Amino acid sequence: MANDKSLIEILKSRGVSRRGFLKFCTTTASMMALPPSMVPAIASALEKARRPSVIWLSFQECTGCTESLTRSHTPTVEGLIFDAISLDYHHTLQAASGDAAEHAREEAMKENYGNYLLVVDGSIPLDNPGYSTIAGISNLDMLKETAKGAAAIVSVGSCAAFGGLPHANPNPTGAASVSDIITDKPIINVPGCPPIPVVITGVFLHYLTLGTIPELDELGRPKAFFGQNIHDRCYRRPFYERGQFAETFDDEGAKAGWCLYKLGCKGPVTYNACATVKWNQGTSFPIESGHGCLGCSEPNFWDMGGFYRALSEPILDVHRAAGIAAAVGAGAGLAVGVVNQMKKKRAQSPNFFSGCVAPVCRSRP
Amino acid sequence: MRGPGLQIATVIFAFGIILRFFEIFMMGRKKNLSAKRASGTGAGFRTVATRFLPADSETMRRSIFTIVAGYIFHIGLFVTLFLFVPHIQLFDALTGLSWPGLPNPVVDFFTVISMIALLALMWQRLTKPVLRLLSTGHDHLVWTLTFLPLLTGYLAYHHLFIPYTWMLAFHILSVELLMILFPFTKLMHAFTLFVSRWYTGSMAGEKGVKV
Amino acid sequence: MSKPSLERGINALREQIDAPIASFFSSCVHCGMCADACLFHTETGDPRYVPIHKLEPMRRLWEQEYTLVGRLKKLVGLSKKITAEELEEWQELVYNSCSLCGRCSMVCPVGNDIVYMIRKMREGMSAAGYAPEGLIGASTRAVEIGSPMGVTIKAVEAQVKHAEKDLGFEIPMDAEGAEYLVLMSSMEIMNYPEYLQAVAKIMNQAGKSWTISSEAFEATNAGIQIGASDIARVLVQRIVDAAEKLKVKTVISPECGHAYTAIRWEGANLVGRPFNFKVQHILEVLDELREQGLLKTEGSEASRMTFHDPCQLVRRGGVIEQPRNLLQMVASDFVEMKDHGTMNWCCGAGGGVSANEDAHELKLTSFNRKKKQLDELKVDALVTACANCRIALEEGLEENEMDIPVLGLTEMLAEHLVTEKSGKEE
Amino acid sequence: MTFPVEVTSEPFTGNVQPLMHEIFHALRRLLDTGEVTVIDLRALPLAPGEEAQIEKKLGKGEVRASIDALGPSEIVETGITGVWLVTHFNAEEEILGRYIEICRIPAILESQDQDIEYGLDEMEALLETR
Repeated sequence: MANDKSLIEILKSRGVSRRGFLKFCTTTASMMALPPSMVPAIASALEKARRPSVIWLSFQECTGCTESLTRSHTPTVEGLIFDAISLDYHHTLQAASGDAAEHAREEAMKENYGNYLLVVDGSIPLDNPGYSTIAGISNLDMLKETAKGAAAIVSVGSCAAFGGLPHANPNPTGAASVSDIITDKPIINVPGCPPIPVVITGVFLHYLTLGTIPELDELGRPKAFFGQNIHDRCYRRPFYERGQFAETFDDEGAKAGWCLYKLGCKGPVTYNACATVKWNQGTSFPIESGHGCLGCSEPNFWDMGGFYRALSEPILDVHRAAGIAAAVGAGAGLAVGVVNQMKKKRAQSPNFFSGCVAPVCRSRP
Repeated sequence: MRGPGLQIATVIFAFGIILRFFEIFMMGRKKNLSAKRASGTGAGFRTVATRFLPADSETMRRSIFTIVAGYIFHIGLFVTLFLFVPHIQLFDALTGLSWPGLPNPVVDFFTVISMIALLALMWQRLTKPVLRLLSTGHDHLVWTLTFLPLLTGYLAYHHLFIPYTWMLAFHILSVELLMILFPFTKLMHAFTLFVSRWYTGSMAGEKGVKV
Repeated sequence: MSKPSLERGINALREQIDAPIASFFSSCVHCGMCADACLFHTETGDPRYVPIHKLEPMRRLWEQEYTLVGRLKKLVGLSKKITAEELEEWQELVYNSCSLCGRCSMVCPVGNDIVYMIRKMREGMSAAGYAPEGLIGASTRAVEIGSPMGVTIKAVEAQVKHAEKDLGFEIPMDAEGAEYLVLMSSMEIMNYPEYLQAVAKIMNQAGKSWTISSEAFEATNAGIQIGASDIARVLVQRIVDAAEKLKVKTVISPECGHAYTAIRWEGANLVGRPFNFKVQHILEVLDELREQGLLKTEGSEASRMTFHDPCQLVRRGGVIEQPRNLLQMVASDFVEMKDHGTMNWCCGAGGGVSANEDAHELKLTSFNRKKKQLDELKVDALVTACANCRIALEEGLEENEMDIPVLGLTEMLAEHLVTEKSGKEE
Repeated sequence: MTFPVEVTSEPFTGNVQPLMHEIFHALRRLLDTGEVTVIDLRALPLAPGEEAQIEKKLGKGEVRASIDALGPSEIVETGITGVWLVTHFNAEEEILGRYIEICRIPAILESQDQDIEYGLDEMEALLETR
């Protein structure tokens, strides 16, 4: 728990030159979605930055987020970041296990009370605490306990941020997001299934270098990465505008790289950086690989009506309901019609039908 | 973000349309006992088609504003509603029918002229004495119900004022509102005008008059 | 028999509202185009005369009583009841400012037959007691005396005698088994005795058997105009009875617009069964005779002429080409008005307006439409085929100090008949 | 169902041309005021092949340098003097970032004061042992 060393000192001790540091700052700015002109500011901030203590809690999750993170750019830049932070508890990554591991968490909490960064991946079951426990402690209790002393919380992945897959209909565990439970701490949501690794590190870097929470949107996501939707930044957008759509995954349109809207792409309503930052060291992103966006960084993306149904298609089946409604309408119409006919017939009664024969008309009311 | 709104709206829409047709047709009409010059059936369909055009050039001249603005609005609305690809996709999902769409900038153009025409028609409604006399709250409600989906759709497409997702939600809501009120307002004319034209055309056709 | 009352009026409307009306009211979007087609609006500029507005009480009744939403609105007190005061106010709109010409029905973009509704609206108005005095009087005379203008069979007989003297041959009266039963309008009996002579001459030349009936000489039907189906039925029944008694093949409607509508189109529906005889307008008969070569004329009028289409004959009757075919025979300089045929403009006096003194001023104002049409053409004479139009046109022309004679087409043809002498020469 | 519109073989974003204009103006600024501009290629939506298109358009120039610090970096002056293409790789030679720099010489190439200070220390040590 050596919080005494600054990042620059760590780099120096690893034989990284100033030139290397500059390169690091440049790519860091890139990662934080900051303009290159911010590089000097980042450099000076990094020079002063201290190692923060980080506690990482994993609840109802698939470890995909951790996988995504650890597979990113290993072993250099992000690796350095992990060297720069003091990851005091992460039950997947840490060597310690059992009591020793829990002890490490308690220790870190005590030592850095009020200052540590809490990272959460996975959702929290509220139905029955027994659905997910760590060392006999329910996820809910552990989150509440650990959140108390945290300076800020980063919810990594859609499960922690919005409930994610465990939350999907019918939500058997009563899965909730971190922000559903913790309301008195700053929470940064980094959704995605998984999130883009450089976005995760970008958020850490922001906190590490600037010591502040980045600007967030109404869903608690950093605007720097989630400020624009996939559709607006998609290189296939011109095809959308021209009305050129792939109809199937193997037609000419698909081969020519036309817009995947009709194949269910959720790009227009998905806010994420995939289209610019891309995946696998900037190789490509799903749409570039020929598959529509699933919308994984949006709340309830699993329940949005189907990955292969166009965005404008209805989520729920309306055929049956509409059929029943039409039948009910016909029934009601028939009833109203019969009542109307009866009323008409009554109006026709001979009394009235004898009507206005002329002599009577002369005496006006 | 999207809930059961469309389902609810479709249910009310389907219920209402069928109900209204029953209401209308079950009023019945008396059999024509006079000696017909011709069958009215074909003449009815003829009028259904011919009433898409003004009766003659003089009528065109007399009602030029209403006719031109009315045409532009309806054509614009038709293009926007039926030839915008995301809309076609929705119809496809609902009915299984699909047809080619138009490029977005073209649809955009039609949306704009449709809105301009609607505004012009509203201006006429508020200033022309005949229309001031005729117009009721109902007319203004129906105008608003029609204008809102166009406006919100346009704003959503161009990412104006509020985030796209929100505007899209308003757009969907406005359409759902339109659908819910459609059968119970004079929006119903979109369906009943064919019935009306047929009745008028067939009654005239039996007398040997082309109307 | 009950007195007219609001309740009876509303009941009559309830009975009249049918599927077409429900569809029409559902379709109207208040576009106001019918205003531009109505001469009472175009010539006065009064917005109240926009045709669809004349039906507002009926529309409300339909909504309140025959639609689910209207019922709900009524239930929560959101709808306005129809009052006697309102109907009284509407009397002017429904009778004075509408000649049942049906031009509005031609232009309505959603295809509403507006005049079909006005005709039915009048059923409610008359049952409620809100019909013009003039029409009530005409209806009363028609039922009691046999003619709206009070013409009796004696006057007809006198005219027949006079005509026989002029013509030199007998006019068949109550001749059983004749092919044609010729009817007249009181207007013709009183103002245009030439009509009967003209018909007699033509029939004589064509060698057709015909007759007039002492029991049913009057073709006009005030019941149609005031909107009282029971009166209309009584009047039509007289004709039906006479036609059946005399076993005629065809009943000829005279040069009158609404009489044609009454017998040809409403008649069978009023008496509730199809006729076992044909009903034709005199122009239809003449055109048939022309086709068969039985109508022979000589010479033609050199003066510039135009034809005023009676609304009930063209738009509401389907007699469109016949007058043109016939005019071609006797008019060498025939010109059409800009709006003619099914799009003609009314003389302003149809649909009972001429019998309605309250509408007198309005009728004269609306004649401006016809005046403009005539001014454009600069004709020497105006031909028509409706005695009511003819009177109205003459009155309007006189009021506007326009010196254009108005001619009846049948008479004009009769004047050009090939005489027996010249016929033999051929 | 597709709408028959002329199809280009490659999808494009239309971002290449504006980028070229940006470079043009940045180059003028460099000459007039000495202001340096750095464009992060990662922050732009580019279609596959568009980056190569940009590279091809700019061409290859006279200078080519490589750095080995925290993985290799490649610095190439393009055919347009003053326009540099800088690519940073990690130790596994995966691209970390690509930048177009409009400057006289990319800052990363310059020797850094701190590194020079270390150099001095090492020189001293070298001289002492001698």
